[in-house]
Amino acid sequence: ADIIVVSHGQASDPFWSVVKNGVEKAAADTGANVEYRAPETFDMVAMSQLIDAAVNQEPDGIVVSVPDADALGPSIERAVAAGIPVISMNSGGAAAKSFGALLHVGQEEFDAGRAAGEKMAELGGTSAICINHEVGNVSLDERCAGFAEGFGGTVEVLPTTNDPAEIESKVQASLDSNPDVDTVIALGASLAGEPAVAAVAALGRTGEVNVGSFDLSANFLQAVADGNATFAIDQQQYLQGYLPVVFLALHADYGLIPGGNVPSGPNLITADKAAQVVELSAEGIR
Amino acid sequence: MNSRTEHAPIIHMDNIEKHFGNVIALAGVSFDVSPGECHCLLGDNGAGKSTFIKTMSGVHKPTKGSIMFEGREMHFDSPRDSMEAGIATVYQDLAMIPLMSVTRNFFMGREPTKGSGPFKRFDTETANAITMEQMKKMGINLRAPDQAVGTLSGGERQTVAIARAVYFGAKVLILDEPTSALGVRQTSNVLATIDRVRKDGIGVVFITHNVRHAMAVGDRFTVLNRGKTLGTAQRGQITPDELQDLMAGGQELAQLEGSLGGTV
Amino acid sequence: MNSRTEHAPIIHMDNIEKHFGNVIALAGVSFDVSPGECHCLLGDNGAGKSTFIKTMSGVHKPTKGSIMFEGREMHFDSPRDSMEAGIATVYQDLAMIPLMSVTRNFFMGREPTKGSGPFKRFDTETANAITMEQMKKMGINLRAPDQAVGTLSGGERQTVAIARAVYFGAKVLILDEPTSALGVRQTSNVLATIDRVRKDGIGVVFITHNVRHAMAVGDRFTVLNRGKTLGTAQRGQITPDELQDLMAGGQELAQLEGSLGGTV
Amino acid sequence: MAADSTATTQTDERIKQESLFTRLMKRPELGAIAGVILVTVFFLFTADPAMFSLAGFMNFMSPAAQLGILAIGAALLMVGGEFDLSLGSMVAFAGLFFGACVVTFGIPLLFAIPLTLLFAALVGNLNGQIVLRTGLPSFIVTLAFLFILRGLSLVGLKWATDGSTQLRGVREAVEGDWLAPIFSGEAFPGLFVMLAEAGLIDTFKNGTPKVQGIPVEILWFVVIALIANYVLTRTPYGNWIFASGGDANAASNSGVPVRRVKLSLFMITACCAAMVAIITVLDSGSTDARRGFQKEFEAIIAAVIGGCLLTGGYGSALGAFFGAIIFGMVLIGLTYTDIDQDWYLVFLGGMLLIAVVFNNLIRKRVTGER
Amino acid sequence: MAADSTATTQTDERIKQESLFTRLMKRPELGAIAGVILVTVFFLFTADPAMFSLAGFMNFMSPAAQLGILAIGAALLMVGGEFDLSLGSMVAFAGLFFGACVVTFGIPLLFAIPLTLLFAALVGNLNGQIVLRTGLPSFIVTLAFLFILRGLSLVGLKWATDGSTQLRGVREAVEGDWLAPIFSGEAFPGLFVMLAEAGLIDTFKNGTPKVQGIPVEILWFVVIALIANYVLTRTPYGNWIFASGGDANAASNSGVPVRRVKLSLFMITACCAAMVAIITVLDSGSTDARRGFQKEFEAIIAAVIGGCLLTGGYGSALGAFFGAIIFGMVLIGLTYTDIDQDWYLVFLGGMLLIAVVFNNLIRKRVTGER
Ligand SMILES: Nc1ncnc2c1ncn2[C@@H]1O[C@H](COP(=O)(O)OP(=O)(O)OP(=O)(O)O)[C@@H](O)[C@H]1O
Ligand SMILES: Nc1ncnc2c1ncn2[C@@H]1O[C@H](COP(=O)(O)OP(=O)(O)OP(=O)(O)O)[C@@H](O)[C@H]1O
Ligand SMILES: [Mg+2]
Ligand SMILES: [Mg+2]
Repeated sequence: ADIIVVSHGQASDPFWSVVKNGVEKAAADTGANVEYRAPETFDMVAMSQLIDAAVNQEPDGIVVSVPDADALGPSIERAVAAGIPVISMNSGGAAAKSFGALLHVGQEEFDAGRAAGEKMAELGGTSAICINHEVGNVSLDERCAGFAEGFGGTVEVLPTTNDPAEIESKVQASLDSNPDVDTVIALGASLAGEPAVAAVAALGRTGEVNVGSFDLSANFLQAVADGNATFAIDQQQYLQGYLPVVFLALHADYGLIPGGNVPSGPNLITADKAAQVVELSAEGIR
Repeated sequence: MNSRTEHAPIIHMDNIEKHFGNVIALAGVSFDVSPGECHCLLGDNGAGKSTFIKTMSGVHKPTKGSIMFEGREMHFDSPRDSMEAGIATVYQDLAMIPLMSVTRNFFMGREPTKGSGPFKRFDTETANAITMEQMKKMGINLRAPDQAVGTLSGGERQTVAIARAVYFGAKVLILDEPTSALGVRQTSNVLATIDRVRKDGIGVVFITHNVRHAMAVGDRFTVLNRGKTLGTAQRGQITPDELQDLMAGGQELAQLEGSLGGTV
Repeated sequence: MNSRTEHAPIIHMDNIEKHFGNVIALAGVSFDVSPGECHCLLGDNGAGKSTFIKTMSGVHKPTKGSIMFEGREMHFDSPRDSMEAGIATVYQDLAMIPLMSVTRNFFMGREPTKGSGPFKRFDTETANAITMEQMKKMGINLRAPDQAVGTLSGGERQTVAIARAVYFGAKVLILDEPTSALGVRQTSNVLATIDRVRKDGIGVVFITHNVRHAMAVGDRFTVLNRGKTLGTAQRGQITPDELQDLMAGGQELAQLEGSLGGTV
Repeated sequence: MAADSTATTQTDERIKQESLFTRLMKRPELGAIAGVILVTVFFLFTADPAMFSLAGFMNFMSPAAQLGILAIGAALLMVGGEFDLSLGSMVAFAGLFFGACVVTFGIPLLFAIPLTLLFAALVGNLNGQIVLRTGLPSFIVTLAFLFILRGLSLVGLKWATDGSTQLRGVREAVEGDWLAPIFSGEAFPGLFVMLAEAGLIDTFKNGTPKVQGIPVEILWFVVIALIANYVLTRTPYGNWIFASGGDANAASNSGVPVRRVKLSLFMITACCAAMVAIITVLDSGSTDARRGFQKEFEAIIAAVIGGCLLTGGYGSALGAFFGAIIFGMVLIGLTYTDIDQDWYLVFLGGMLLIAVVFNNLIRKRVTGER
Repeated sequence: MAADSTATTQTDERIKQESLFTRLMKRPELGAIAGVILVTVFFLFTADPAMFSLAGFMNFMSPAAQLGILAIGAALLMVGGEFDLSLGSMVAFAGLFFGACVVTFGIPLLFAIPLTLLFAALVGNLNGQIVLRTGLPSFIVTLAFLFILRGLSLVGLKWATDGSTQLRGVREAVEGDWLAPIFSGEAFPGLFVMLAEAGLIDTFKNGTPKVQGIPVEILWFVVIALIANYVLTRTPYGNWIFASGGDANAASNSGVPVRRVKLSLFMITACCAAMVAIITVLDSGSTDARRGFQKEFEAIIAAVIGGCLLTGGYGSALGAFFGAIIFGMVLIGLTYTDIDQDWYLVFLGGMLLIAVVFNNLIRKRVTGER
């Protein structure tokens, strides 16, 4: 079977590299011929063109993430019209369904954000900063928005670039100039989470300030295990890559398909579980 | 030749000063040209001749002093202004774009067009033909009008600049060392051209280091030295040797000349 | 003056051709210079003089033909090669960097240093002093050695290029229209300088459009026309008027000259 | 540049005969064609044949067209000796302005489109004014606007949507507007249905044609390229652009109104960005703060592939046209091949390098030597 | 450029007296100082006072230093008339190479660091060779390498880590290596403890000083800036760099070995990138595929703020030094202010623009007119 996966995350993004690893494992397990495609920046116009390109190759199934239903809708409808089975993953499940997708594997970014916010509020947080390392990337914006809703207290978005040194300095600056802040949430573990932990440590406020992060990285998990960070939110994105491919392969071979959506997260990893996950994360599986 | 008292000067520059940062390039120079007159501007290297004619043609703004054009005071904000007033200039650096073709350089800023409305377009054929013809008049046989100016020889390039100024020259023609890179034949042509346009009533400002060229066509001679006027003389009031001495800043040239045999 | 049979030529160019794409700039030119000789290269605009001396100094690679330097065949890959062999050149476009200071341009590529090891550094004081002195020798009193070359007058700039070549000149000195922008005094200085270096046994190639300058210092005269040699003459075998006719490509100049009074 | 070739009547012994091929290859845009051919041949051998089906062609042409409209603006400006790094941010900002006009204020397209273009021209004018008045390099000034416009898009989006960074609902808002089909979707759908019925073009299993028409951006792209080429090579204004970029001083000394030329170029470039914004916003039905991200960069790349010099004064609009096609083909074409996405950037870079080296080699081989 | 000022012995009536201030302001780097002062004053009024505490100073200087090391390399190359857009990707690639040396192969720093620099120099050399041999603009060649090196970093990381995009464990691998403190962490910790005990600098409640030392990158930054400045203004090689960038043809005709100069500059620039890679990898203990993203861009910005011309032949290393500080201060400083973070990019752009306009204005006011 030929299956094409089109996502909105670059292959070099730590989160999406795990998705891609799941895709590759599924390809190996099922023997399907699978291609993974993504635009090089968060670019909905380019992504819709990649879906069109996939449809033109008439594969036996297409897996898409749907961060912008308006922009990607026509392309998905075109795939469905062409008789190609589509499974959505990661984001935009409801919208994808309305365009004719079979099912959704994943977790809404907003919901994950809300879960994180609730957890932080539960830990006593009242004032938070949300480190956004790619402002304007809608899925990151939603994480922040969800976090704000779940958290309840004041949430300040801290826009940064992709540079860890800069993120560390900015977190430090932000904590320095606003002593009320007691919570830091990072939208990516290795890019933003690790520097945030370092910044808090540099200010000597480890333990006073709760640091949490979306997604996993080995170093961040180590920090969680060591008690320097509070939790990491895992959406088990390996499944978001693995399952849809397996489903579509089975569909192509035997016409099988599950009857409903598969929620892959959210899943809070705290100190007790972190140590077990470190090694898996270092191998790009979690 | 015309006698200069016949006409009021077409352009009159009064006590012009020009400073660049802390460098004083012109320290008060007055100068005028009448229609039909060829006024030579002479002087040593670095005397300020080019700076002076650049203030005349709107490239530099004078630090002090006034410019009267046809009796009215003028403030040229750009070379385009002076051009529209009727001044055509050949700059010492020629003001050409090396990557552009000869024709495009020739008509730069004043392109002939054909067609009308949105279809008004650069009339390439006419432009090419005029360029080839004008260059031939100056004694240069171009291979093709679309050769890039950057690949022309030094003299060919200078000829393009002169031909352009002469072709568009209206009331005043300023030539900054126009013959410096020219061959014998081309030089003769340029001097003859100066003579011809002067007879048509155009005022010519001619800068040169060659006394013989100056004497051949000049009606008046003004000599600059270190940013100041050294003096002005009418044709016939001065011998070539006196003029040469003045141009060199009045220094003693006898010794050098002796060893090399006469006027250089 | 030296008679040319005394020495074997220091550089001998044989049947040089140079094509640029479809343009034939040189169609087979032969030429040589002996030590202590000033060989003038003359010719109309676009005849190929600059192109020829550029192949001599390694800027262009000849399409055909051979270059013998001190009896050995040479293939100059870059101007640096020819410079190291002992050829110093003043290019018609002067090869100066407008944004850099006079001193830095003067010593570009051959900077004097002081100190040693990692502390070997550009000796600014010496360099400035030498520059001011050499410029003064040529008749230019610079305001300051750190003025940017781009703000110098045309003649000042040309003088820097000449002073540089003379200062570093080793065995052959090539001058492409060195006096074109110079004042009377500076021209005399340059001609005197040519005379002096020639007496020191250096071979000089001198390009000019001015017959009087050529006659003043030349030992031999080669005239180019449209990429070919028109002929070579020894000093004394040719009159200025004959030479002038040759330079103009043998065309009839009588009429023009008549109206302007003699040799231009 | 290459527009003025006349037959000189007399022949000159100083000129060698030159073949038609040589003469053609001297034009900068034709070097870029060599690149297009090379890239095409490469993909013919490595990519899924679907790439060169009609649908595949439209598929790689439509990003090429969107990039190309920007690239042509960038090329004109580069020929004129300036840069506009705010091009990509301008796409987002104009997109926001247009989206807000249509969705928030419900202005019909007939007014919303000219308003957006006018607005973009104003911003371009501001850019140009600052560059010309301060004498700062346009690189640094437009860079500041890269940040400012991107930031304002974000602020504006949040304001227009009450806190989201994505403005949606454009498609619904323009439903039924007679101007919409000119700026979005596919042109000539009837024709393609007919062709499909006649069996001349591929259909999906259910009988609808795979290609429903020519995406309008491709038509706009071609039209804009032709106009830009005409202006650049055939009009006095084009001559002024070359002159201003070649040597602003010399041009101004020769009477070219350099300031006016440069100002107008900044405005034209901004309008090109607005044009792309309008087309993509209508097509996708939404706009977000990341639209046009790094497009300024890609536009300059396409212009340089097409033979524009970064130093100004040389280049061609047709070159930028083909440069954008090369870039678009490589970008989308790689997804038709079997290469692993991890290697994608390596191939992208490698293909670009090979394409430019090749077209440069051809041009050099043909036009001469040191 | 500004190095050779001698006192001409005789005075010249054609020269006006010039104040010391005017003479200083003519130097390109001092214009940039005006920018630094302006930005400082701005933040003194708007930012939290913590910004100008010792800790705050170190905090904004350390990203400025990392950027600055790149900016100095970029500035040298720009003065020499070329660009290197692969700078940012080179940081990631060299980081991967260094990380793999240390972690995967367990090579001690004494060899790993020179190996990494050598490797970077080789890549820089390749860049330069392609630019010089093909005669293509360096913009397009190094752009291809921007993609290629970024892609190779990803592929290499996955290979080195069996599928992850982050290589970790560097800190453990270099534990106890005597060279590590020279390339990571803080310098002079003893001094700062003493200062803290003397009550001269702030401490945490537990008595440890808030600032434990000067981050080594700041020291490297200063040292590299001083060396680069010395080379550029005081050595023959520096003169060749200006000449090659000012007019490669004229320089070559005057006997400057232009090719060798440019090649060496490409290698130096790549080594600056490798230096940043080594420092950041040791500091963070890990490397990933996104390191150095868009740093080439920021480095060029800093160089241009510092007075480098994009066309080459003019600029200064000290200018780039101050340019990087301006950029770093603005970047981090905005976090210390109360402005709404949505407006962050708008302010970043605005501050940049004001800083360069201001330093340009001062320079113009001082040095003359049309
Ligand atoms: N932009 C500038 N900045 C500083 N000094 C300048 C500038 N332009 C000209 N100068 C100085 O002003 C003086 C006059 O220069 P100008 O070019 O007018 O001389 P000139 O009489 O034309 O000489 P030449 O015969 O050599 O062409 C020169 O000494 C020159 O160094
Ligand atoms: N790079 C080039 N490409 C095409 N043609 C060229 C190139 N360089 C020179 N030519 C042509 O070759 C011919 C010879 O030029 P060259 O510069 O050698 O003339 P010259 O004898 O030095 O003339 P002048 O006395 O005017 O300086 C000219 O007609 C010129 O147009
Ligand atoms: Mg002059
Ligand atoms: Mg010549």
